[in-house]
Amino acid sequence: MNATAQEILSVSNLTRIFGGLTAVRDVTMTVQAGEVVGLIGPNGAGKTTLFNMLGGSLPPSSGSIRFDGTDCTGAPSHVMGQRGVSRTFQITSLFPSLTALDNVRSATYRTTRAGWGASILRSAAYRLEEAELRRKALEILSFCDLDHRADTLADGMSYGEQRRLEIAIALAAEPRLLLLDEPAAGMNPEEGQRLVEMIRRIRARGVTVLLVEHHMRVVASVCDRLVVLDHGVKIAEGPPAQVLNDAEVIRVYLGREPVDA
Amino acid sequence: MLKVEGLKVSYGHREAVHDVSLTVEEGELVTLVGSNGAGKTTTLKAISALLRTSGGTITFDGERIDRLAPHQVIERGLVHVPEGRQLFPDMTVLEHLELGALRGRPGSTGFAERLRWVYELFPILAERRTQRAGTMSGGQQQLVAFGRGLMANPKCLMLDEPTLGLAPIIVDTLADTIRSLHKSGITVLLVEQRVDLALRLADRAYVLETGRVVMEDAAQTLLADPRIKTAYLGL
Amino acid sequence: QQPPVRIALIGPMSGTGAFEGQLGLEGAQAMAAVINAKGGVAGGRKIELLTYDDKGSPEDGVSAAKRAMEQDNVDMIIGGWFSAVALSMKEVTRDKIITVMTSSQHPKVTEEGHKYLFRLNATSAMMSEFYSKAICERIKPKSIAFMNVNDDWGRLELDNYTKLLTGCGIEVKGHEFYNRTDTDFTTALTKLKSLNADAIYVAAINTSQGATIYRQIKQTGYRGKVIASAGNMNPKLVELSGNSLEQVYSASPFTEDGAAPSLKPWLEQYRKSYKNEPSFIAALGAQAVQTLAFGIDTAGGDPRAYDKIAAALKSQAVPTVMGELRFSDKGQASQSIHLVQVQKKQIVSVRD
Amino acid sequence: MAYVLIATGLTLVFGVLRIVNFAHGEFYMLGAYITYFIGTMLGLDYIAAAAISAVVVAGLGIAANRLIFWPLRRDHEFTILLSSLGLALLIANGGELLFGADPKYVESPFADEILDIGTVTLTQQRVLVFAAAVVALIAVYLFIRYSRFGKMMRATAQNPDGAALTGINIKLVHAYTFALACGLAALSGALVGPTVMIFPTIGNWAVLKGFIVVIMGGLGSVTGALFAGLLLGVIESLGGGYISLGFMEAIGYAMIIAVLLWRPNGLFSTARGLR
Amino acid sequence: MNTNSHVQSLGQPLAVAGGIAALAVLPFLAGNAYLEHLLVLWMLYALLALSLNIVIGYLGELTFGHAAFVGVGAYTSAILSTQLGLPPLLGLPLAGLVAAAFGLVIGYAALRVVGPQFAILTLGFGAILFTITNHWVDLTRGPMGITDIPPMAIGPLAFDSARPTYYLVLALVLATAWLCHALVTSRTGRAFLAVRENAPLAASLGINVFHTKLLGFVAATAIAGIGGAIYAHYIRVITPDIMGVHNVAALIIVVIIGGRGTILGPILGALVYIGLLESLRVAGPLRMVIFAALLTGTVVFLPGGLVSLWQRWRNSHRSETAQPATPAGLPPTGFPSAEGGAK
Ligand SMILES: Nc1ncnc2c1ncn2[C@@H]1O[C@H](COP(=O)(O)OP(=O)(O)OP(=O)(O)O)[C@@H](O)[C@H]1O
Ligand SMILES: Nc1ncnc2c1ncn2[C@@H]1O[C@H](COP(=O)(O)OP(=O)(O)OP(=O)(O)O)[C@@H](O)[C@H]1O
Ligand SMILES: [Mg+2]
Ligand SMILES: [Mg+2]
Repeated sequence: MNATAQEILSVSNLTRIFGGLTAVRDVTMTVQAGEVVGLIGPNGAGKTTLFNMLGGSLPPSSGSIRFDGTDCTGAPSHVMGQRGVSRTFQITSLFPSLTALDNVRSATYRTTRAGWGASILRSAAYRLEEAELRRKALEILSFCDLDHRADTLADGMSYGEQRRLEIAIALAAEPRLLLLDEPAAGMNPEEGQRLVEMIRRIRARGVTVLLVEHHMRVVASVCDRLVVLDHGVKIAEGPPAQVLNDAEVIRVYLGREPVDA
Repeated sequence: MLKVEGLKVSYGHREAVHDVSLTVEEGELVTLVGSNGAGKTTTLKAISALLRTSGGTITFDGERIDRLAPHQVIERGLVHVPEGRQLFPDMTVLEHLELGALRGRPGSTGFAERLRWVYELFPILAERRTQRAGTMSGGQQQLVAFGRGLMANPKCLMLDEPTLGLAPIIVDTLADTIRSLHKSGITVLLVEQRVDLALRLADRAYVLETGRVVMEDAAQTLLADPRIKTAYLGL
Repeated sequence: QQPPVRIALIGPMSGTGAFEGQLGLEGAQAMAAVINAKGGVAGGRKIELLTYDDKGSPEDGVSAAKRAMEQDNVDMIIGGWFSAVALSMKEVTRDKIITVMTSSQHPKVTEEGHKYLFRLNATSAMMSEFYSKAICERIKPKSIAFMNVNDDWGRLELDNYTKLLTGCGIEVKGHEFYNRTDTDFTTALTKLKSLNADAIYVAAINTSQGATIYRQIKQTGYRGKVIASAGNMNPKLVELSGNSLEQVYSASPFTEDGAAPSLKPWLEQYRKSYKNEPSFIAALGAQAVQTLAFGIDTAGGDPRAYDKIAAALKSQAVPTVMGELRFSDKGQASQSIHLVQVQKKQIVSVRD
Repeated sequence: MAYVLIATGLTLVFGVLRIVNFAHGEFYMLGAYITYFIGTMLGLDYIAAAAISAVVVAGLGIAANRLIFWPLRRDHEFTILLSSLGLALLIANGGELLFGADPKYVESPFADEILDIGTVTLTQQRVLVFAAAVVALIAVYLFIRYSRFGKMMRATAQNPDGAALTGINIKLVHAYTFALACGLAALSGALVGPTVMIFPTIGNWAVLKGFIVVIMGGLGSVTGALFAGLLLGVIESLGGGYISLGFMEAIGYAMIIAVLLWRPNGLFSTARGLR
Repeated sequence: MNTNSHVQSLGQPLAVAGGIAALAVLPFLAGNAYLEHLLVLWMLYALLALSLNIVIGYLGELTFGHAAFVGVGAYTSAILSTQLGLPPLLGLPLAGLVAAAFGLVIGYAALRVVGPQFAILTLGFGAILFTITNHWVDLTRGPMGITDIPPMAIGPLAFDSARPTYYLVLALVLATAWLCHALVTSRTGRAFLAVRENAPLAASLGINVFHTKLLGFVAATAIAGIGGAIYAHYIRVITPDIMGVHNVAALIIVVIIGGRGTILGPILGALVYIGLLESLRVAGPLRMVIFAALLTGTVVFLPGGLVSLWQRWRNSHRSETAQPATPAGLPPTGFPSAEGGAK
């Protein structure tokens, strides 16, 4: 990549051990601002575990994480959120009994300011912010093709819709780095294409994306660079065309030639 | 073998499946495709009695099953591997497989045989047999759910997105398994978002849109249908 | 047919005090029946008792009293089984309606002396003065330990008796307080037993707690004397305690062999209507009805002539099932107290 | 020690059905009363009366489940909690009406028989309570851990939909769980009855004590209930020697606070669900 | 887009104004002091239930300790006025402050756990406060309770009877209702709901789950303390029983039967609770049995509380397409959008 590009995330020698099992072992990697990086690997390779550590919900056993120039190793989830790391979860995670619109509105905590006090007094700043917020929330919903579902409870949506709502929630926080854990799971190839478009537009908004995904078409068409994990160890890294043709990657992960990368 | 006629299902006030009719003949592999929210999962849940129908009939082996409880449906050999895995987070992999075999009585010779077969298919399950399911990775959990369904010795297997979250190499294994199940005479109703894969595996297919069946044909024919190509295969 | 005199009876009818509340209610109803059978009060008006549940809580007591006065328009009120209820209720009824408080022993109830407020039960001070003498002279333990309920009454008992009994040379070896909600007392009793006192004094109002304590005293293997607090011996307690109350003393204003003329008809009526044995608490209920009936009759027959009734009650002796009652200017009754003992599962009065 | 039996029932119902059952203490109360009535009215001996009472109350538990908890199973936990509060009020006040407010005493041949063990004096009844609790608990533990039905209970506990799809008759599991829990509650009522007096509101306090034990041991953990119950029993009886009885009740709570601050999920728990 | 919010934006303020006006004239319709007394109780319970609802409804955590904070407030003001002779008017805010201080300490410890564990922890702290109140006789007079508490007074205006007290509590209820409304229509309130719905997700969005819960808990306890103080000066006797399980249960019943997570719910719940219990007095010994049966029945047939009746009615009167499926039992928060209300 561009040598002058700013490094937004750097992970060094990150390790996580569960009992006797080392889920992530000594992983070192960096992500440049504005990049879309794919993280792939067989089931149980440690991708979600790595995400959990980046998102702050799981403290690393050893190693360090730097985000945007500050050391974030072991910082709790809400601190990472405040600093601008948003994520989706592999197992669908929403605010189930709120409507889609309220799901998105609840997610704007990081960027809104007018709190309880302002609301009690109904100050001008409050009214302005709320109106703007509603507009923005609707915009994000339509960005994720969910504007027709604004008043539906998250609980009552189909699987695929819920996955898109998750992305909408993560986007509403206006993150600098977005961690997507298998966003295309449960989408058909056509919907996968639309997701690719969406991720491109997300990048165009200036958001850096780290993507875990098993749909090779999605990965191949949207990622600038891939990192491959196997048994917690980084086994390959590089542009998709190269990585997806790597013999080792094919052996442990793809099983055959990639579909059409 | 499985016959659904005029199925209607509602969530509260809202009807999600309006009119679905489909048949799966004995030994057939039928797939149900449709975009997000079309009502595929809802249809399967209604068949396995997890949801109450509000209209229409479901028959299995010539018997009405739409007023039975889920466990009664399974007793008849109609087994559902659900969307979202539905595991028991604090129970071990082995315990899942044992419970899956409720229909076939764990301890019987059939049980040991099936267990060996499932372990052979997915060695990771054997390796992790005492791990609690809740601590497994997403894809590993998907395999547990699939294995649990196989343990029930089904006559007819309903699979709701079985490849969800699986690495490509495992998707292949799974597809092979489904193919061989089909060959061995087990009836399969498959819901799958990898439409290309599903259509390649299946004999026949139904296309579902907003709670209605809009197309029905041999899988090969649909695979070539331009409408399917643009709407589902993203080509 | 003249309209009845309507009297509200406010007491704990549910919850932990329900049994005691029920006994009081039974006593009052039996007495009302006796009076009504004889033609009622004020030349032919029947007594009608309306019951209100206060659940033992001040808030419910206040609500019940307000309802009785404002909504149901009763003529008079009987109430105040629990002190906290009595104390909040007396502010509601203050100077508005004749109110007879029954078993509450809290000194504050009659401290100020509201115009229309009367209280039947003897205060702790009155009881202990009598009972301590009996303990010193008749029961004569060398040393004593206390097992008292943790409330104002239990604490007052401890203070009073410690003073009075040390005064006559009895050594006080220690005490334990228990809560009104406790159900098991073994640990505390084991501790008391280890003090090796000659006698254990038990201050328990609640029948079931009392019975449990008496049984458990025996179950811990204690072989010394047991002394029951004054005013808290009743047939149910004896029944529940098995043999553990045998020979145990108590003091009570109520005995079945009393000489009051109204006692017998009431006892008969009570036994006829209820399966419980007549008890002190039931007698307090009867006394309350008698007091009000007497007040109405001597004041000229108008149950709303509160000033007259109050004056009459304060100036004359009121004949009741427990003998003649005299009220002080502040409305406090003085009861005559007797020593009683459990003999062969019967409560009998011990007279010299 | 009797808390242990109550706590086990609570933990089962919570673990399997996710119900915080406030009415559990009322089944304990019913157990004691039914033992009393069978003893006094039918003249059966104590042991037989206790056994019949456990069976009858188990049946009542099934009925309560069918009428209230089963229809509400998909509702929010607070709703279910409120329904159990309502049921508790109903049984306690209904009991007051039916049985009378006066306290009663359950006669047992073991109640007043004193055993001197070293420096401790115990009644046979207390030894019986202890022994019965330990035996019942071990049985329940083995049942849940290893029996087929026990596994079905755990599966239902952790994921009812998944259980249904595995072929488990979850309605039956619910019913049996209630029967077992209520039977245990009744048994402890029958056992504790002769050591105290019974009256219609005893369930109130029993359930609170039960909750302390359940939470301290770890929700849904049967072993946890056993150990926490023993611990609480020992500490209360030791503590009683040094601390005034008045503060005794607070000790249980202080313990649970200490335990939870140290191990937020209880002594024997790592996650949710019945184990 | 959502046609209904326009209807609400016109209808809602009108309905609220009408409701307030009705509440204001109620005492004049009551007719006697007893009914006025019941109105006071209604408002007191509504106030306490609204505060509890912040924890139960908006944070989604069950607390069994709420009655203890009511007690702390009641005792604070009672002790200040009887022993130090402080005017009750000063005691009111102090009661809120002291209760909030207790809430802060207890919440800080207890909010480390969630769900049933949290509920039992709060029960434990409540029981400990109860025990202390019961035994610290020098300060609280123990089980004897504090008697002769002077009535509330603002200058020459004494709240020594039901009617003025009613207006005082009504004002507090309305203020609290506004506080709650402002909460859920603010960033803070949305954080509350996010934490209730899915704490890990909320955290990943930058919300400090612990602080959010602590804020809600302390706010709730402060209001509870104020409510307790008013109670003390109105009933004029308090005993440790105010902290007991019965009051804990009563408040929970009020919130859930009314409809948790809504503003109208706790107010309606309090009305039904007080109204039902008082009108059932005619049933004599059957009173509590009937009450319990009605309570249980209502829960089984109306799991979402009384406000869900309204939601059901609205569902059946709305066009199918505009209406999202509302699963029975969980009333959505039910607030008009903030800007809809403000315009
Ligand atoms: N809490 C835990 N306790 C024990 N083992 C765990 C725990 N969490 C994860 N593991 C194990 O760590 C390994 C890595 O899991 P992880 O979820 O990170 O995999 P993944 O790469 O996301 O896989 P998938 O593609 O299937 O989602 C797996 O073998 C899993 O079983
Ligand atoms: N629990 C529920 N409550 C209310 N509505 C629901 C619920 N579950 C599903 N629906 C609605 O029913 C419709 C069909 O959903 P279903 O889950 O059957 O779709 P699907 O075809 O399986 O989609 P996907 O491919 O995304 O899984 C959707 O519109 C969805 O919003
Ligand atoms: Mg993963
Ligand atoms: Mg689906």
